[in-house]
This record gives sequence, structure tokens and C-alpha cells, in this order.
Amino acid sequence: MKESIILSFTENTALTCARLSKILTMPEIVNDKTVFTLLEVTKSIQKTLAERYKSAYWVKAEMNKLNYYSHSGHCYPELVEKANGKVIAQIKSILWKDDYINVNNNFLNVLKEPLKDGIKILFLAKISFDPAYGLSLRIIDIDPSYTLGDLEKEKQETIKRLKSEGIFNRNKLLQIPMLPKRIAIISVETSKGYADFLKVLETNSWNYKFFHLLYPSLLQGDRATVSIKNQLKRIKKVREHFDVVAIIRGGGGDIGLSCYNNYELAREIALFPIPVITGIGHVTNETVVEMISFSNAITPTKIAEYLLQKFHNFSVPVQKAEEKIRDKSRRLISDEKTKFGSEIKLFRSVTENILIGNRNQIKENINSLVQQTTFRFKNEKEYLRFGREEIKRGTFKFCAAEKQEINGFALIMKKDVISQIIQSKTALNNMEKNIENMSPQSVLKRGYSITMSNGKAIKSTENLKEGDALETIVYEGRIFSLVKSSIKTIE
Amino acid sequence: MSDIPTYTEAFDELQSIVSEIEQGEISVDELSEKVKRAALLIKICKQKLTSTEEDVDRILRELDTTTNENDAQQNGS
Amino acid sequence: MSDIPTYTEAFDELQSIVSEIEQGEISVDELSEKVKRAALLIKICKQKLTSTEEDVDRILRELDTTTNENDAQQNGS
Amino acid sequence: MSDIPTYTEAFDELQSIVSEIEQGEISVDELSEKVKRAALLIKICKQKLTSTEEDVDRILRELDTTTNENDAQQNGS
Amino acid sequence: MSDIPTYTEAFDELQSIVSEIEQGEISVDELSEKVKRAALLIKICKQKLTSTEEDVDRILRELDTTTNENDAQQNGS
Amino acid sequence: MSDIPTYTEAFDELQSIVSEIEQGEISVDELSEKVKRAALLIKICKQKLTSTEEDVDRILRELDTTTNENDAQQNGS
Amino acid sequence: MSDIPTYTEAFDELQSIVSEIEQGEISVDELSEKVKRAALLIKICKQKLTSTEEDVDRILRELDTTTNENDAQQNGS
Repeated sequence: MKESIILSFTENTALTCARLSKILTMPEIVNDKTVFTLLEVTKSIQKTLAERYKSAYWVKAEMNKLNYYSHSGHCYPELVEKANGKVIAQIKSILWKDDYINVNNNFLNVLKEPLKDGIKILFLAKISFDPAYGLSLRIIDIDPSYTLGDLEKEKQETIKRLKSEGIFNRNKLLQIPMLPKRIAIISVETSKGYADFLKVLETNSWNYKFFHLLYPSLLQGDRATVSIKNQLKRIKKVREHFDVVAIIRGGGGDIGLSCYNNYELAREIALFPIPVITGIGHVTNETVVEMISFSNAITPTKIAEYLLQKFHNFSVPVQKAEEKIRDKSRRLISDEKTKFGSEIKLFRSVTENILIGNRNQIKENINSLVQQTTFRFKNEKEYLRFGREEIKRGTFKFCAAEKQEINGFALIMKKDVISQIIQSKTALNNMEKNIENMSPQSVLKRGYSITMSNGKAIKSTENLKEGDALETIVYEGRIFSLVKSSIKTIE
Repeated sequence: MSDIPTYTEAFDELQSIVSEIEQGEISVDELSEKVKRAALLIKICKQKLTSTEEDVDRILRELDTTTNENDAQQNGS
Repeated sequence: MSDIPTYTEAFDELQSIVSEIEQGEISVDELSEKVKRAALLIKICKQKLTSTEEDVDRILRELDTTTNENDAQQNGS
Repeated sequence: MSDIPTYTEAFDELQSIVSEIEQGEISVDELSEKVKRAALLIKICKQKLTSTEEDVDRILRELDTTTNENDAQQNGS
Repeated sequence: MSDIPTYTEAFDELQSIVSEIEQGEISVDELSEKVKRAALLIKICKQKLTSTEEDVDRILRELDTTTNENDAQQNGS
Repeated sequence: MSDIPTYTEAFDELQSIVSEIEQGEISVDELSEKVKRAALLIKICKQKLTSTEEDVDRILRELDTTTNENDAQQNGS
Repeated sequence: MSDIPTYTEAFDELQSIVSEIEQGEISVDELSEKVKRAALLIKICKQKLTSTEEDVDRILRELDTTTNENDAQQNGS
């Protein structure tokens, strides 16, 4: 088995066999068989190999195990080559103490990682065969930049895989409780980071109280991956008690952090049911774990501050809320009191207004009443005075008219009586004149005379004879005579 | 004819005498008697008129005076 | 004719006398009597008028005085 | 005429008397009686007016005083 | 009229009385009665106004006092 | 009206009463009723305000003390 | 609200009360209730900040019962 491995390791099997036969030139013959001692053979192999592989070669391989022996300081790395997961080549190797120190320093410088198990290396080696120890590669130097690239590739692959599985952001998408006060700490009890973390948390001046429980774990180097995973598993079982997992590493320098690029670990963290925050404390490139963790802080102190900040983020609004409640509730009451007070003022003024309005109306009515009654009385009195005056005037006017009429009567009477008397007088005078005119005396005066016979006035010739005595009366006397003759003049 | 006739009687008689005389119904014989009568009647009438006039004058004068100063007599009416 | 006639009676009689006189319906005999009557009636009327006037004056004067101090008589009215 | 007429009755009667007098519809005989009546009516009216005025004055005066201290009478109204 | 009228009733009646008086629709005989009524109505109105005003004053005064010691009355409201 | 209204109801009603009064839509008769109602509302509001203020003050005072020594109640949270 | 809210609920509810009160959406009627509630919520929140309720022993016990397999690796660290 071992030989086959060795054979399979050689580049040219045919050539090797030929050389081997050359080396075995002095064999012992036993029972027709050429018999070599083991040493002869191995020496032959040694010689052949030494002749064949004179220089050192750059070889790339996976270093499964470093196999560092601390007491000797030498390493015996296990080198393999795999194809499709199967080991297709394998060889022992030796890294002497001095070389190891040298290489390891280079690694630490370049990779920030020590030389360790499970990395791919490009190494300068001489093929060595020792009859006692067999075939091995003596590693003279290892090129750290090759391994760096490989580690970077692994990291990228991890990222790619997580992304392709859709879990890269899984932990980030979790909700961290408002108060992440229950902390499962994955750290090393004696580490400075842990101490710093606790100091910041527990001596906070706001009296914020945290609950934390340490889950001790390796935090760097290859074994850290498993260790952390184990603790994560434990935490997962009691996750109800925790708000957050804090992976805290501090004071370890930047060495041995490639474990945080490990897919398994990264996956575990990505899928972890509660937020995982990391404070791994280094200055180099961010590891995958840091990328996918819920939150990453550069140092443990920063994690603590991050958590305290969360408390602040909670506490400050609560404080503000309290202040606002105080202010606003009192303000609300005082505003309401003001509003209420002004409403009451308004109430008073509007009621007073309406009352004043009504009072004025009443007053107007009273005034009107006084005025109207006064006016009315004045009018009535006026009329009574007028009536009195009218009576006086009317009666006097009437009396005066009557008097006038009566005086008129008197005048008429006087006039008519006088005129009647005058008329009567005139009439009498006229009659007197007539009578005077017609009296015999007046007639006689005008020359007429009356002739009488026997005391009677003669009007005709009848009954008158000659000689009858006649008496003729004239105005101034009487004439006595006798009739001589008479003549009748009227037929 | 002892009684003095009234003015009206006297005046009427007088008128009738005048009328008789005017119509010549009275003979010369009666005439002077009638004229005498008329003269009497005229006298009577004239006297009556005069006395009436005097009466009336007095009454009216009294009326004038009383109506102008009728306070005193007011009670006596 | 012992009674004093009323003003109206007096006035009416006066008017009829005046009318008679105007129309000359009164004989001279009656005349002075009528005039006398008329004068009396005139006097009566005038006195009545005067007294009425005086009455009215007095009443109204009394009214003035009573209404200015009419508290006592208020019940008697 | 034993009852005292109301102001309105008195006033109306007064008015009709005044109107009659103005239109000379009253005989002299009635006149002083009417005037006397009118005077009485005027007196009645004036008394009534005066007493009413006093009443009203008193009421309105009381109104001024009572409204300033009207608590006691508040129930009696 | 035994019930005390409301302010509105009283005020309306008052106004109609004033209006009647203004338009001379009230005789002197009724006048003092009406004025008396008006006075009563005015008194009622004024009392109502005064009492309302007092109510308001009392309420606002009570407000000042009760709010300083209002625990007892709190249940009674 | 047996239920005590809330502050908001009381205040709103008070405001509407004030507004009604302001717009002169209320007769004096209603006014005293409204004033009475307003008094009740005002009292309710005032009491509510006062009691609320006291409550709030007490609560906030309590808050001060408890938050300074809230260990005892810690389990109750 | 018989259940004590979690501090998260308390925080949220507190914020919403603050917001309500800030926006003046709380009436006087609700105020003391709201303030009381807010006080409770504040108390809950503050207590949460300064208290720890988790019990290490219990956690470890729970842990032991479930994880006996991984002791080996634990010690190797």
C-alpha cells in the first residue's frame, strides 16, 4: 500500500525501475534467487533518487496535516493531492525546525495566519529517501502568497455558496430585539476582549442591566471552527433565553482568522435563529463570518457600545416619551383650561349682551309708554281746552248772530213803522186835499156856482117855470133871482 | 157817532166819502155835509197817527237806550 | 202774557210781528201796541242772549277754577 | 245722569255738543244748559285725565323704584 | 292671568300694549288699566332678566368657589 | 339627562349654547334654562378638568418615584 | 389590556400615545386614562432597561439535559 503510493507519486515509473535494477548490482543468490537486503534496496533507491532528483522542486499540494512537534520543533506535514474528493497522490514530508520557523513567520506576515492544517501550499522541496524513514519531501520553503490566494479563493467560494444558497443575508435579516440584553457570549474567559466587553457593559453609567452567559470557545485557528460551531449548537438549544450571540475575540492579533471564512461555520452563523454579532478584533480584510453576521464590530468594546447604543435607542425615546407625556398632558390640561376659561368668558359676555339687549328693549318700551301716555294726555287736554274754547266761541258767535238778527228786526220794524206812519200821513193829506178840492167852497172859488130852488140844487130845466125864485150861491155870496126862461141842453 | 171811530174806521169812512165824492154820487146838497164829515175824520186820523207816531218813537227810543244799557233793567224783565 | 216767553217763542213772535209790519198788515190802530210788544220781545231776547253769554262765561270761568283745584269736587260730580 | 259717564262717553257727548254749538243747531234756550253740560263733561274728562295721569305717573314711578328692589314682590306678581 | 306669563308672552303683550297706546287705540278709561298691566309686564320682564342675570352671576361665582373644593359635589351632579 | 356627559360632550354642548346665545337665537325664557344647563356643563367640565389634572399630576408624581426605585415592582412587569 | 404588554409592545404603544398626545388627539376625558397607561408603559420600559430576569442556572440545566454529546469538544478548547 505504501509502496503503491510511493510509486504512484513518481513521475516516471519505468525509469525508476530501471534505476532500481542498476542499484541492485550486488545481490545475494539464494535458491536461484537474487536476494537483496532491505538496506541494499533502500540504499539503491536512495542513490537512484538522489541521482535523479538532484535539485529542489516547486510542488503544489494540499497540506492535510502540519504535524508540528513542539518539543523538536520539526513538522511532518501530510501532503495529498485530491481529485473529485479522492486522494490521488500522497506523500510524507518534513519541515525542519528552522525552515518551519522561517516559513511560519512568512505566513504570519503575509497571510496573518500561521502555517496550519488543511491549506494548499506551494512549496520548494527536495525529494529525500531515507532507508529508515522512507520517502519524503523535505520542504525547504513554502510560498505564502500561493496559500493566500487559495485561502482567498476558499473565502470567495464560501461567499458564493452562501449566496447561491440564499442564506448570505439570512442572519442580517433577523430582527434584533429592541433591547438585546440577553447575550450569549462566545469567547475565551481569560481574553482581554471578553474582559473589555464585560467592563463596558457592566459599568455603564445608565445602569442598564444585561444578562450574559459565556460559552467558551477557541476563537482562532482551525479548531476554532468546530469549537464555535459546537457552542452555537448549545446556544441554539436554549435560544429562547438569548436575544443575541456575541462572538468576541480580542487581543489575539490578526493571526488564525481564516477559520471565519469557513463555509460550515459561516453557514451555521448565517442560519442562526438569533442575531449573531461579531467582534473579532482585527485590522485585515473582513472575514465571511463578519460579513454575514447580523452586525460586526471591530472590537469587543465596540460590540458593547453597539449594545449600549441599542439601549440608548430604546431608553432615549422612552425618556422623551415620558417628558412629552408630562409636558403635553399638562399642556393639554392648561390649554383646555384656557379654552374653557375663554368659553366661560364668552358665555358671560354673550349672556350679558342678550340681557342688556332685552333690558334696552324694555327701557325703550317704558320710554315709549311714558312718551305715548304723556302725549296722549297732552292731546286730550288740548282737545278739552279746544272744546272749551269752541263752546265759548260758538256760543258767543251764536249769541252775537242772534243779537244781530234781533237788531235787524228792530231796525226793520223801526223803518217800516215810520214809513207806514208817513204813508198814512201822506194818504190822509192826499185825501184831505182831494176833499178840499172837491168841497163846494173850492169849486165856487173857481167860478162855479150853485143854483137852488126851494133849497134844492137845480140840475135840469124840468120842473122849473118862469118866475120861480132862485137862489144862487157864489164864492163870495148869494144871489137871489127869478126865472125868465129855460132851455134844455142835454137830450 | 158819539164814539170816536178807530183810525181804520175813520180812514175807511173817509175813503168811502172821497170815493163817493169822486164819483159824483154826492149831490151838492149833501156835499158840504160830507166834506164836513171827512174833515172830521181826517182830523181823527191825523190825531191817531200823531199819537201813534209819538208812541212808536218813544218805544223805539226806549228800546235803543235799554239795549245799550240793559244791565240795570235786566232783572225787571 | 204774564209768563215770560222763551227765547224761541219771543223770537218767533218778534219775527212774525216784524213780518206783519214789513208787509204792512198792521193797522195804525194796532201799530203802537205791536211795536210795544216787539220792543218787549226784543228786550226779552237780548236779555236772554246776554244772560246766556254771561252764564256761559261764568260756567266756563268756573270750569277753569274748578279744574285747577278739582280734587274736592271730584266725588260730587 | 246719576251715573258718572266714562271718559269716552263724556268725551263723545262733549264732542257732539261742541259740534252742535259750532253748527248753531242749539237754541238759545238750550244753550246755557248745553254749555253747563259741556262744562260738566269737560270737568269729568279733566278729572278723569288728571286721575289717570296721576295713576300712570305713579305706576311708572313705582316701576322705576320697584325694578331696583323687586325681590320681595317677585312672588306676589 | 293667575299664571305668571313667560318673558316672551309678557314682552309681546307689553309691546302690543305700547303699540295700541301709540296708535291711540286705547281709551283714556282703559289707559290706566293698560298702563298698570304694562307696568306689571315690565316688572315681570325685568325680574326675569334680573333673575337670569343673577343666575349667571351665581353660576360663575360658584364656579370660582366650587372648583376649589368641588369634591363633595362631584357625585351630586 | 341622567348620565353625566363626558368632558367633550359637555364642552361641545356648552359651546353650542354659547353660540346660540351669541347669535341671539334664544329668548329670555329659554335663556335661564340654557344658563342653568350651561352651569351644569361648566361644573362638569371644571370638575373633569380638575380631577384629570389631579389624576395626571398624581400619576406623573408616582412615575417619578417608581422609576427611581422600581426594583420591587420589577417582577410584576 | 389585562395582560402586561411586553416591553416592545409597551414601547410601541407608548410611542403611539405620545404621537396622539402630540397631535392633540386626546380629549380631556381620555387624558388621565392615557397618562395612566403611558405611565405604566414607561415603567415597564424603564424596568426592562435596568432589570435582568434570566436565570443562569436554569439555562445551564436546560443545556445539560439536551447536550451531553459535546462535552468532549468543549474541553478541548
